[in-house]
Amino acid sequence: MNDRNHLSKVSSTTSVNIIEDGIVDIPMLQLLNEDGELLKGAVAPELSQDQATRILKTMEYIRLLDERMIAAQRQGRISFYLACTGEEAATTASAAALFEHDMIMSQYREQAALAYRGYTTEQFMNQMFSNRLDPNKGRQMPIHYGDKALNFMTISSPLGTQIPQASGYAYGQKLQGNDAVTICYFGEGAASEGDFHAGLNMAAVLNCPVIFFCRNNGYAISTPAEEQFAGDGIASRGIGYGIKTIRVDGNDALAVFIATQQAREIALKDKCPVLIEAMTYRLAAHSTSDDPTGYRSKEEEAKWRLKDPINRFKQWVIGKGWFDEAEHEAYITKSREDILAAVKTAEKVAVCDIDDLVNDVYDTVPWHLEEQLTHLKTHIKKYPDNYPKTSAEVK
Amino acid sequence: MNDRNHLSKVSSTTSVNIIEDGIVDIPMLQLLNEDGELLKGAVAPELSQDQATRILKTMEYIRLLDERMIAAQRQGRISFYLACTGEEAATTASAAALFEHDMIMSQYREQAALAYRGYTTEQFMNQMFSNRLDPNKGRQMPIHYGDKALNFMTISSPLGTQIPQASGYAYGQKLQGNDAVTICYFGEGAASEGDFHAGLNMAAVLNCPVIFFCRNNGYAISTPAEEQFAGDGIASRGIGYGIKTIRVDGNDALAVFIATQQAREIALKDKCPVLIEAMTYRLAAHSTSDDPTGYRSKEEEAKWRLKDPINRFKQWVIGKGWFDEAEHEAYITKSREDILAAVKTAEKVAVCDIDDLVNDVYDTVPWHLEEQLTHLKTHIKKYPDNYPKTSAEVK
Amino acid sequence: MAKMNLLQAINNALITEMERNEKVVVFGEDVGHFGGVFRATSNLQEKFGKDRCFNSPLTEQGIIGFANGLAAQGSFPVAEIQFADYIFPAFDQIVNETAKWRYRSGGQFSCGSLTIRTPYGGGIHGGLYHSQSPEAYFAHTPGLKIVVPRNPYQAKGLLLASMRDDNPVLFMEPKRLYRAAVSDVPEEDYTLPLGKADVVEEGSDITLVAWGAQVEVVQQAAAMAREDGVSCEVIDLRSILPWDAQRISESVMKTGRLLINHEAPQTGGFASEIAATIQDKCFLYLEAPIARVCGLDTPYPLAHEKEYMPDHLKTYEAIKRTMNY
Amino acid sequence: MAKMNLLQAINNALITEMERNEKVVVFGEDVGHFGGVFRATSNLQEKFGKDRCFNSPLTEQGIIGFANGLAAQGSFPVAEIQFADYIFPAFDQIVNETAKWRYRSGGQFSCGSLTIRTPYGGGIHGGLYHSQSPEAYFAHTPGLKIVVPRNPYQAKGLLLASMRDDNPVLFMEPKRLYRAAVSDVPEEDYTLPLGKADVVEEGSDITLVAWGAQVEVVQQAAAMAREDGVSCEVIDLRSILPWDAQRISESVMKTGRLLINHEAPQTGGFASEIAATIQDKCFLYLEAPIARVCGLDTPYPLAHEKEYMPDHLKTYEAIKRTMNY
Ligand SMILES: Cc1ncc(C[n+]2csc(CCOP(=O)(O)OP(=O)(O)O)c2C)c(N)n1
Ligand SMILES: Cc1ncc(C[n+]2csc(CCOP(=O)(O)OP(=O)(O)O)c2C)c(N)n1
Ligand SMILES: [Mg+2]
Ligand SMILES: [Mg+2]
Repeated sequence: MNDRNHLSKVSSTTSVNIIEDGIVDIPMLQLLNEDGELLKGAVAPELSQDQATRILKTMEYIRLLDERMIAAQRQGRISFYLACTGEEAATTASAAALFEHDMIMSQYREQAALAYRGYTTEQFMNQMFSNRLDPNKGRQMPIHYGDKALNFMTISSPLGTQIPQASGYAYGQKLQGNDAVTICYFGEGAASEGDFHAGLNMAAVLNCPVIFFCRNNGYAISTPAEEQFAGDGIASRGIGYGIKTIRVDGNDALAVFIATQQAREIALKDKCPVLIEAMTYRLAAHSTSDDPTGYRSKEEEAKWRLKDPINRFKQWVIGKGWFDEAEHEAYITKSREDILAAVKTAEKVAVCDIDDLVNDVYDTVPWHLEEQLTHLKTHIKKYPDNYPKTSAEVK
Repeated sequence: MNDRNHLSKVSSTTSVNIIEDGIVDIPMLQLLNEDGELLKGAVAPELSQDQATRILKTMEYIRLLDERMIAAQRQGRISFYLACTGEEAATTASAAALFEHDMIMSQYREQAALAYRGYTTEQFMNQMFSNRLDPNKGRQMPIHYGDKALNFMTISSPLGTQIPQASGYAYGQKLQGNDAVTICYFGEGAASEGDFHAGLNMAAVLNCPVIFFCRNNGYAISTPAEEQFAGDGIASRGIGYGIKTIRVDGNDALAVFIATQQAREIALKDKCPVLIEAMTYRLAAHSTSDDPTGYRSKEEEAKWRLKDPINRFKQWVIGKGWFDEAEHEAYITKSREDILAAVKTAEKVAVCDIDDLVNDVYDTVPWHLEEQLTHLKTHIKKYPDNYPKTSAEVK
Repeated sequence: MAKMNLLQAINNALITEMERNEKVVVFGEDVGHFGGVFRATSNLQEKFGKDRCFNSPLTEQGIIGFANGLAAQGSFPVAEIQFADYIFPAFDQIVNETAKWRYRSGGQFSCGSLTIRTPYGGGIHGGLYHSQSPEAYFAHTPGLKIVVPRNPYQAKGLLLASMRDDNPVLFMEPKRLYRAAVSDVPEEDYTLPLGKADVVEEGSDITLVAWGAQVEVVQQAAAMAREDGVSCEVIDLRSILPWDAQRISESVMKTGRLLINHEAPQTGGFASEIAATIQDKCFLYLEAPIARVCGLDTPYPLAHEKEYMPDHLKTYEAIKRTMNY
Repeated sequence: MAKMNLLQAINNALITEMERNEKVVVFGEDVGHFGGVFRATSNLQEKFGKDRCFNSPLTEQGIIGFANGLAAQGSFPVAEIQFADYIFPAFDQIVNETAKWRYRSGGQFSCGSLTIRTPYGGGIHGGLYHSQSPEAYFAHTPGLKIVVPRNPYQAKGLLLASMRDDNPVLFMEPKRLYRAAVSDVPEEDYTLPLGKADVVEEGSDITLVAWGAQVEVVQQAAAMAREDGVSCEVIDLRSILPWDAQRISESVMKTGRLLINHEAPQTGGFASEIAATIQDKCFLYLEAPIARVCGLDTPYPLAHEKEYMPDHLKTYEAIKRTMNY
């Protein structure tokens, strides 16, 4: 047994040295100014035209999707929606910096990452309309996407739970020698959960190749960041866990891209976690159930609207000469049509079979669920009008 | 509604700035060298002779108590014990820096703080023998002390739970205008629990006058600190919460005293939490159920034995001319006799009445517990030999 | 008297108690300035200041841990958990701490002044994580009280009683009634007893027991059964822990039949406790097996929510089966 | 065959599976080098390396969160919770995550490969926090399996089955038998079925159901009753979820009487589910009320542990009451 000495690295002093907040400056990485021009001294990451335009299109697509789905919710076509307006760069550019075989574990406001991976409009709609084509079999509320083929873990509502899970997932990847990392997205609100503490500490101690990506968008529903924590954002916590940390302007796609790319490299090479705090703003309402006028001013929102991440990146892409106005217009028009069409298609698709009410609780259906299902079918047969979604199939 | 800007204090940079562990140096406050001499440049706190000798005596008393109770456990007289050998200065001197009306919420290895408050040998024994004089009514395992009159919250085994509780307790003290703080003790192991994160963050955001006192003694049962966290101890976490933090040599009673005194002043004046990390070493086995030879070397222990906190402080007290050898000897002899006598007395005291099996579940005994108790009494009457502790009273 | 919905009745009870007892402190996620995501705590911060009504950081274990300490200190915390589905991170603080505090300290300290409010239940298209009814998880925990109101009048009286009761109370609010249930509520102070069931309709053939939003479901079924000439005694249990076994027994001794309805999955649900106790207390009176009409033993679904729920039709059918046994 | 105590049988099962399946990863507080506070994981780190058997930081919610992710990734985590009393910080991860993972993802992902091991139960002078039997808290959770062995032979076979079963299993180990129970255990690989009860003694007058360490308590009572001429059928439930209602029903249809014994408090304990189900399935066969012999509805005490426990004498008395009903 080697002798251990938990004091070996500690220096000493004879004066009462109070360590205060603000002792470390954690600056925010920013490459583009608000007009999309490269800042003095900034070096743009290597980004191909293809990647850049894919990032841009994904952001524009998602903004459109968000708008259309909020409208669909208002029309009563879906029960719930949650937009990521203002945060498109943070999620799109970080996803772009990953490899396809990296696992994404998200909170719920990262639809852009999923879209970047190639989730189709039809797939989005099937989930949101809880129809039989939804891979979740219509069991979860709208926006709780998940797709095994795309390495995007199914979203679950309880906040923060994915954080220690991501550490475990990454540990498994490492153990099996996969050249892959896990990225774990969460909000600055969720970072108050005990699971955050557990997840980051375990990842640090157990050397898990996981990227903790915090979207600090200033709010957790109505609760402003200043009522969420008293330290210097989420980045300052990295120090306490001994986790390498990068703070980045979340509205600057270029900065997010390079930060995530480097984080990925470090995570894989050093077999360790990296924490990224992306500073952004939730321009959207928390969800369609929320009304932000109850807790923040229009002026505040307006200020942030000026920092629009899409426009900023677009200007840069234009500056690179990679932007084709006509192609772009066509893409947007086509996407709008696709979305409208997909809504109409998806809402007509029936829900899953009644058997799917009891499938997947276990690997196979146990006796008591068989009993309950049989009983239920008999009942539905008796009152077909009261169970219109399923009565047809149990006739 | 005031506009908020969670970025207002954040600077920016164009280069990928990775914040790494070790970026902050958190030195450890130390006033006495290992021979009990004041270090060069060190200023001793104002400590009266009375206080100093009370600290010293408490430490010696506790070491004695620990030895005797470990022996009592070996003899099968009590079922369990847990010593604080090596950590006496951390708990005694911190308790000495408080006021009597400050609340103490401890983990379980802080018997010295309780002794300093005036808990008597008889009281210790009644708890450990689970007899009817135990204020907990014999319901908890040995060492789970609690005393309302001494403002010492009853200990509970689940680790870390007292941390957010202490924040809440302190909030209540503040709200009611009491000029008091709460001190919350815990180990570096317990600091991995989610409750630690919740408790510190809430205290910081809600401005609670609470002192978080971490005993970093290098081990959580068999798990060394290096497998518990990867950062710079527990102190480095203070930064992330925006909590003022002091690291102190836990084996230096003078340093612990002044750190706690200052922490108390800050907590009261600024209405805020303060984190203290006391660097020490668990010389004892984790508990009487543990055998450390399975996970650490005798050599390692020997090194720490040289840093004995009692001897160090004693030398200083001697240096002050405050030490009276004869008085001291008498105190130790008397204490030893007291302990032996108290063991003999306490083990003869009967357990609580059978009614106390159902009392205190609620404020009054509800119908179903009345029913269960009646039933139980009838049963005991039938089989008196099998319930020797209670059969006499239900005759 | 004023017409109030369930949310308004709760808000009214909170105001009443905060005025009466200045040690009452209300907090939870978004409960401060915004007044809670359901607005149950509207205007409290404005009226009583930020010290007594505030947002907490997003941590349920922290909220209850903090509340436990505050209660032990002598304040009267009313902690909100935004949805009952999110109460589980606080399970340890509730089950190991809140509930056992008085007992383990021999009555020296307690969390008796604590009230935990949380919206629960389905029927709102909430899927797995906005629909659960976790009362049975807590009902296995000596030291807790669990209370569920069925309408605004009950809500105010029971919540006031809960805040004043010297035991920790988990107060579960049927959220699908928040705005749907409207009734006359006295503006003055009043309390309703904890631990006592409430006979909502008297009857002689079968006893139907439910709580919260399911009481009206069971009443609907009772009305259908009445058409068939079956007289149902409908009882709102109101308190899940400790529960009023006496009142239920008396009823079953009269009717000879018992049906229990709840939203939570059947296995290990609180209906099992009622059935186990009543088959023991009323063995010789029972003319048919005690029926349970509950949620299925699955996570709470979305597309098949209607099929999952123990609705009036399933209850009606079970009444018939029990009558014809 | 080798004589093993319960701990050795568990250790043996872990070694067997870690050799067979290199994706098995064992971790928890102190389980690494030290081999766990009860030494159930002795030598595993030595044999299989630090990557596959390691200490975790002291955080139960982290242990299970981590294990969930690891299971979803395709590894086979065996997570230890040091005492069942300390499983509650992980309650959210187990109840909201582990149990619902497969369902919510439509079967795309699952935690089927996860096994959670934890020592539970009283009779060791452990007081409130080293004695609890929390099986009923989990039994209300669709998606979980819960397994409890009664002796070393059962332990090895059931643990191997649990680790191989494609569902998350909570494996609860009766710690007062860890060293006390010794039996012959095959050294080779074998499994025992999950979800199936085990008839320990056949009988014709009354069915006695228990699990874990209480099985032998019930057997003691059965022996006493036999002296009185009462023939008891003793059944070890083994799996609490899903449980073998069929086997219990068959037995009760034969004996006409049922008694269930468990250590956990009576209210909301798993005996209530068994009683509720069996009174329904066997209504016409029952000659007496189903009896529950359980812990009292208090936190687990220390000085009065003997009085609290559902021991053989209380069981014997309840058998007599049931027979003489
Ligand atoms: C455990 C848990 N508690 C509460 C909630 C309710 N809730 C949903 S979103 C939310 C705010 C989350 O804020 P943040 O993490 O900052 O993410 P953002 O919405 O800003 O993207 C809350 C409180 C939940 N889903 N889970
Ligand atoms: C929630 C919880 N998990 C596990 C345990 C078992 N346990 C008791 S003490 C201990 C180690 C604590 O270490 P630390 O906090 O460093 O305190 P120390 O013993 O070193 O004083 C453990 C794991 C517990 N009591 N509570
Ligand atoms: Mg946010
Ligand atoms: Mg320690």
